[in-house]
Amino acid sequence: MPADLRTRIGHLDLPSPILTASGCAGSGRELAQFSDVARIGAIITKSVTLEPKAGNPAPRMAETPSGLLSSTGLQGPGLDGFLQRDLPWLLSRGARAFVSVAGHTTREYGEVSSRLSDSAGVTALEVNLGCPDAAAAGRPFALDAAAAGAVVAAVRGSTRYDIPVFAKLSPEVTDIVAVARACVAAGADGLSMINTLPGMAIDPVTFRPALAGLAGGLSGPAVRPVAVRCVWAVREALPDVPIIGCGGVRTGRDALEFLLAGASLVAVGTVLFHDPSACSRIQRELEEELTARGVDRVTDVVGRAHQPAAYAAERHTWV
Amino acid sequence: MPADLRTRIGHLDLPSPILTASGCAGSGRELAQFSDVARIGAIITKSVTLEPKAGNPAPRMAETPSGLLSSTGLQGPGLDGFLQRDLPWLLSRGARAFVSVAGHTTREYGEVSSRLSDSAGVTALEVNLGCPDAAAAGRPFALDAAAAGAVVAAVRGSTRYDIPVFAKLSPEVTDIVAVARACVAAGADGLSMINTLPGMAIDPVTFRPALAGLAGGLSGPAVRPVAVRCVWAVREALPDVPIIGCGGVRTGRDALEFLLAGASLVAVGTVLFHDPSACSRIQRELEEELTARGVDRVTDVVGRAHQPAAYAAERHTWV
Amino acid sequence: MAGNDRDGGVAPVQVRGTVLTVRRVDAYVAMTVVAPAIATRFRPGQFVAIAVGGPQSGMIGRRTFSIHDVRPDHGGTVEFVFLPREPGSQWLADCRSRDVLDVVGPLGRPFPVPRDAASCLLLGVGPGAAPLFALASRLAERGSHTDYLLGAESADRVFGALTARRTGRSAIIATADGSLGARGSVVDMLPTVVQQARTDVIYASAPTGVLRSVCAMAGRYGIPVQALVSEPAMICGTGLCMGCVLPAVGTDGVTRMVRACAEGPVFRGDLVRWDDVGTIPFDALGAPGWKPKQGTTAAGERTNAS
Amino acid sequence: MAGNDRDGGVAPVQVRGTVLTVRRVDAYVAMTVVAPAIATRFRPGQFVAIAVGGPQSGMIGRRTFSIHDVRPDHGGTVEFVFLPREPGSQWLADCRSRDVLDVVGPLGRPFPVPRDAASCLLLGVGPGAAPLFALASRLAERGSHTDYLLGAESADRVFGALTARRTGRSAIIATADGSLGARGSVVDMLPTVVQQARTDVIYASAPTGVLRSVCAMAGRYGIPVQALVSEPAMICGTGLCMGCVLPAVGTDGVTRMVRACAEGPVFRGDLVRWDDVGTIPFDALGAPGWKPKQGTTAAGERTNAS
Ligand SMILES: Cc1cc2nc3c(=O)[nH]c(=O)nc-3n(C[C@H](O)[C@H](O)[C@H](O)COP(=O)(O)OP(=O)(O)OC[C@H]3O[C@@H](n4cnc5c(N)ncnc54)[C@H](O)[C@@H]3O)c2cc1C
Ligand SMILES: Cc1cc2nc3c(=O)[nH]c(=O)nc-3n(C[C@H](O)[C@H](O)[C@H](O)COP(=O)(O)OP(=O)(O)OC[C@H]3O[C@@H](n4cnc5c(N)ncnc54)[C@H](O)[C@@H]3O)c2cc1C
Ligand SMILES: Cc1cc2nc3c(=O)[nH]c(=O)nc-3n(C[C@H](O)[C@H](O)[C@H](O)COP(=O)(O)O)c2cc1C
Ligand SMILES: Cc1cc2nc3c(=O)[nH]c(=O)nc-3n(C[C@H](O)[C@H](O)[C@H](O)COP(=O)(O)O)c2cc1C
Ligand code: FES
Ligand code: FES
Repeated sequence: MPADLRTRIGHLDLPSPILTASGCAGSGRELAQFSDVARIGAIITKSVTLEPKAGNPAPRMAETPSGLLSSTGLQGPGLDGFLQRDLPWLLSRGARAFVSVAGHTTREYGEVSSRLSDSAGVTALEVNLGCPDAAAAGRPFALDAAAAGAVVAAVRGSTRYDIPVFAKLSPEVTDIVAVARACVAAGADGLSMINTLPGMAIDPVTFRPALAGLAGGLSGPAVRPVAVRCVWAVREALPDVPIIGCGGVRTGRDALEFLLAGASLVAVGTVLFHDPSACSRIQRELEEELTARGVDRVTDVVGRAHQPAAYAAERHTWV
Repeated sequence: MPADLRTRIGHLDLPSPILTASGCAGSGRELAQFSDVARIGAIITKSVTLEPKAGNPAPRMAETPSGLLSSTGLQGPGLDGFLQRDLPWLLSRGARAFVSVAGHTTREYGEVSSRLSDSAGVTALEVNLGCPDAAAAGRPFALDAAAAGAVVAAVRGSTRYDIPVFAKLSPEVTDIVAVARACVAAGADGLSMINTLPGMAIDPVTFRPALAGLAGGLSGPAVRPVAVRCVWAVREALPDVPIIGCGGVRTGRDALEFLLAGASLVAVGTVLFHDPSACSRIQRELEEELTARGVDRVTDVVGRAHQPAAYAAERHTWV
Repeated sequence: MAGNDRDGGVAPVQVRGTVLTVRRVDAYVAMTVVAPAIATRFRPGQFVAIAVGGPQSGMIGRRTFSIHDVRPDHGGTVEFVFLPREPGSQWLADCRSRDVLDVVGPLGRPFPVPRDAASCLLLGVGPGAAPLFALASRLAERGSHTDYLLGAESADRVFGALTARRTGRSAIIATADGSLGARGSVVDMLPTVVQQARTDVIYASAPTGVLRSVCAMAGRYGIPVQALVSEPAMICGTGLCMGCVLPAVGTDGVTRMVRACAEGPVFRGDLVRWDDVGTIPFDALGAPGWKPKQGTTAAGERTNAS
Repeated sequence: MAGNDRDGGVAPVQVRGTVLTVRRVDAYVAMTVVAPAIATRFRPGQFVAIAVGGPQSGMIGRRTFSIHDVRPDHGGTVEFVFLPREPGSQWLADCRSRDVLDVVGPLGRPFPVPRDAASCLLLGVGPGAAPLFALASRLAERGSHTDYLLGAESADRVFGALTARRTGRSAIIATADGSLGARGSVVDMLPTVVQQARTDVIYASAPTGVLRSVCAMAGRYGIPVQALVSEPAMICGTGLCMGCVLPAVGTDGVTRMVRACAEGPVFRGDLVRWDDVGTIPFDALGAPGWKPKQGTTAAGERTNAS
């Protein structure tokens, strides 16, 4: 019998632990050409801001070894556009929407969350703490435990009690566990990690930074070990808080790695640009990996790497 | 005429800006089978500790996408072994030795530096600040500006004035510029960045962390954008401090990227495991890249990316 | 599944296509891949996005190439043409017959074809000429005349000169080094050509700088342009990454940042703000400091209504 | 350059070798590469380290394979044998004749060959058998007898059974599923075999667990073992990365963490601390809490002195 991928987080029931990462699945429509969005665990939407945003100028992207450097600047239709066009479309297709919330002030986060929470069909919120904090000279909220906690408190306070709130953390900090604790203390129901790592590339032809925005965010398989380490460390410190693991997931085996490290859900981002049907494929591969190891339910492996070795501790890979 | 790779840092004259990164060139002997060590800018040695160290148990390494996760635990012969065997060998081959210094206490760093500085043939010191600080529950010195500064002050104070001291920084911090400033204030003549990023991999067969040491350091081309960003940011803040750029350099073009971002010297690490003759090849490729762009001296491009576009700002890559 | 979600076309598919042939054509490589589902959906101007480097590839981005031709053999094949240059296209050039590629297509908005016969100028620079020949056939079916204006650095980079001369009403070639046709750029030749051919509409596929000049010039003559943009490089080609944006005016007069892969790659030349490519114009929807006006929607789907 | 830097051999070289043939041999792939500089330096037990995945490969580590055979044709070729399994070896298996590989070799300490004729047992499990046949030829030149004891999971994974039967004085096969030879492991068969063959020395190439058992058993019979280790995976193969360490006792009685690639891969079986593989023994030089004793040097070069 194939392994059961159904996952329950609090009172949410999802058909699979595989999600799309914020900002990497378009408005859902683009993805739907390649994967049935109703069968993916949930779609984490592009971060929604109050007003429409034109984003950053091009070039916005540079390919790096096994990774991608990007700086889109949260281009999007704004809250009204999202509510009028994107959310209804996702719901019409039977998809579950984890709506990512962004802002430049704690107030903006609260306002967006409150209006989202009044709309039918929002399954959960993810708080993108990677945005520049207007009150701290543009330093991202995620870099400071207190600032991150304040945003989470504002969102939690403006959101219907039955909509879980996940706080999305950045790996660019000396102590990610401290930020995680602050978010949980402020009311986060779960944590999501990681956002992109700050990075930069220089164009050897122009001798200038490759991106118009100078720096960008590094994502893709290159960052996976960093993400797994963050998930592991936070799970070790806060074993009861559900985690969305994210960063460079390319295969079912990569998803398994995050689950073992302590994530209950796994989001796929950059790899969708490489393989637009990655979500369905990864779901299938994960099911196969689990089934091959005699695991009945995906929930049985969550955090398993924190326990003693499950199988032959010694590997004989070549006989 | 081919571009001139000679580089002068303070009073040091090096035939090329290409170095080997600490811990990645064996004792020099292994590398010498594939590249002429006298023609490389300098060999940055494995970090030298006071006593011999057996290092960490195996498995010590896991391959990750375009990267490597490692945890060797500074295995090495200790200071006596280094002075008796490794340093004389490097000198006999005409190599320049940048000796990397490690310790668990500020005192140990000072002691190793002082004895190294008494030995003939040390060209420069690099202070590996990635070691766990015994006085701070094993938190690496590099994560704390004050702790890092204290180590640098101890090394600078124990070292002959004519031996430059480079402080090697970790990218695992919220604000690398603050740590850089503290090191320079404490007397560092230059900075070296980056050390590895903390990372982790889980073995999908044993369901346990892939490395015996659980976490490890991520290196290789995967981390290059992170390293370039660090070099850029520090150069922007401290334009007069010489920088050794390091992290995922694979080709002459990658080396050029670091130079443009503001590094005066470029160290090659993990890629040596993939291509043991990488240093000679990268030197050749760098010379070619510069020559093709009509650059006469490598020193002319250092930090160039901080200035307006040098060449056609618009790229037509496909005609 | 989402049959008609995309502007003016059927949905693309992702297939594993077997390489049929890899041929050298002057400086170019022409590659034919068996991909019936793409071939049957194809309309001229559309492109494919190909994964490069094999299963453990360090190259995350797809490489995009205009479809040069489709043929019915083997159920349907797709041909594209490229210059092997950097690692991605080099890897592709090293593929051999029977290798299997991961191909997504057909992608993007095709060239719109006029209902009635017209005098059409097909302008292509370098590999940009590749998508023009399938378009020419389509145009010919509707009784239109096609004139060609092809350019490149040098003779070996002029793609399709022979075909253009054989099938076009006229075919002018310009090379930067004068090794084939006139010495100079297609932009220099444009005024003469449109006059002699009494051009009604220009189809142009060239680097952005050339498109800008062509659109400016055509604007002065009042000739509409359909421009196929192929810069900046596309990471996904499928509209997911938001990397390939340029500023374009919608029919409502509002400027939006639109994706070259999804809203393009073919744009009405007068709607692209060529001089502002690489910037966010201050009056673009959602630009810093921008304030919403009555009746402005953030949706970009009308940008290309023609 | 550094002609004799490495213990007991000439320096390795890095070459671009053209693939001559890729053959299937039961479950294995046997690949022959033109590499005269490696072929002429080779001594049995040495290995090659190969870069996999092409120029933009995401795979940083080399893949290491024991050299199976060298031949004089084309100036010198090297053959190795492997199971295509995970991405690296799979990529290699997909290479074809005329592809070019980046190969470093010959690497590592070869099997020491006794001066005088002796009764030698060659024990190999799975692909571990590959390096034993070149050793057998060397031994035969010195007048030694060779007996084989080969094992694997199943018949198609027993490498070299035919050659062993043809060229060995005796050849015993054991498979886990009994599909060839006796059912069981080579360890089960060892006591009988060494008794019947009056074995003077054992050459063993197998997974670490098997080597541990073989060395324990041989120790009881007082038979020296030369053991070729091939775990853990080697990242560089050239001694640079310090990844492939295991604890071994030097002739001075001090335990050191030695590199399987540089100090091995062939070790005197009684000097490896098999039960402590995967740990840092508390008494290893430089282990946590370790204190220097008079006269102990950190150099590991005498570990393998035999
Ligand atoms: C819609 C469309 C159609 C195209 N059709 C064709 C075609 O028919 N034939 C053809 O030869 N080419 C075509 N191109 C261009 C082609 O996609 C790129 O040249 C190709 O990706 C280059 O791949 P590469 O592997 O050689 O270089 P890469 O390895 O991709 O890149 C090398 C460097 O060049 C940059 N780069 C790559 N492509 C571009 C670009 N287009 N603009 C600016 N920088 C770039 C990369 O970011 C990288 O830094 C088309 C592009 C688009 C968007
Ligand atoms: C000295 C030596 C000689 C060898 N000779 C042969 C030979 O002749 N024939 C042969 O088939 N194999 C041989 N091997 C083993 C061979 O190197 C590995 O099996 C090979 O690297 C596997 O590559 P892969 O691409 O299939 O798997 P990879 O893609 O390399 O790896 C998949 C996973 O397996 C792990 N892995 C790979 N190799 C090993 C290993 N040896 N031990 C534990 N984990 C590993 C990797 O870390 C990775 O996590 C030898 C190894 C050594 C050290
Ligand atoms: C192009 C792009 C756009 C992104 N946009 C957002 C966003 O709007 N909000 C957000 O929280 N994260 C955003 N991210 C971060 C991803 O959701 C994810 O955290 C990160 O990329 C790591 O995962 P990956 O390696 O699977 O992409 C974006 C990433 C990329 C590459
Ligand atoms: C196996 C290994 C051992 C290392 N040992 C040291 C060391 O002893 N001291 C040090 O400062 N850095 C050490 N480093 C870090 C490298 O010097 C370098 O900073 C880092 O790996 C990034 O560069 P790279 O991507 O080129 O390897 C080591 C790295 C690796 C992979
Ligand atoms: S290339 Fe990704 S959105 Fe256009
Ligand atoms: S494999 Fe790198 S030291 Fe042995």
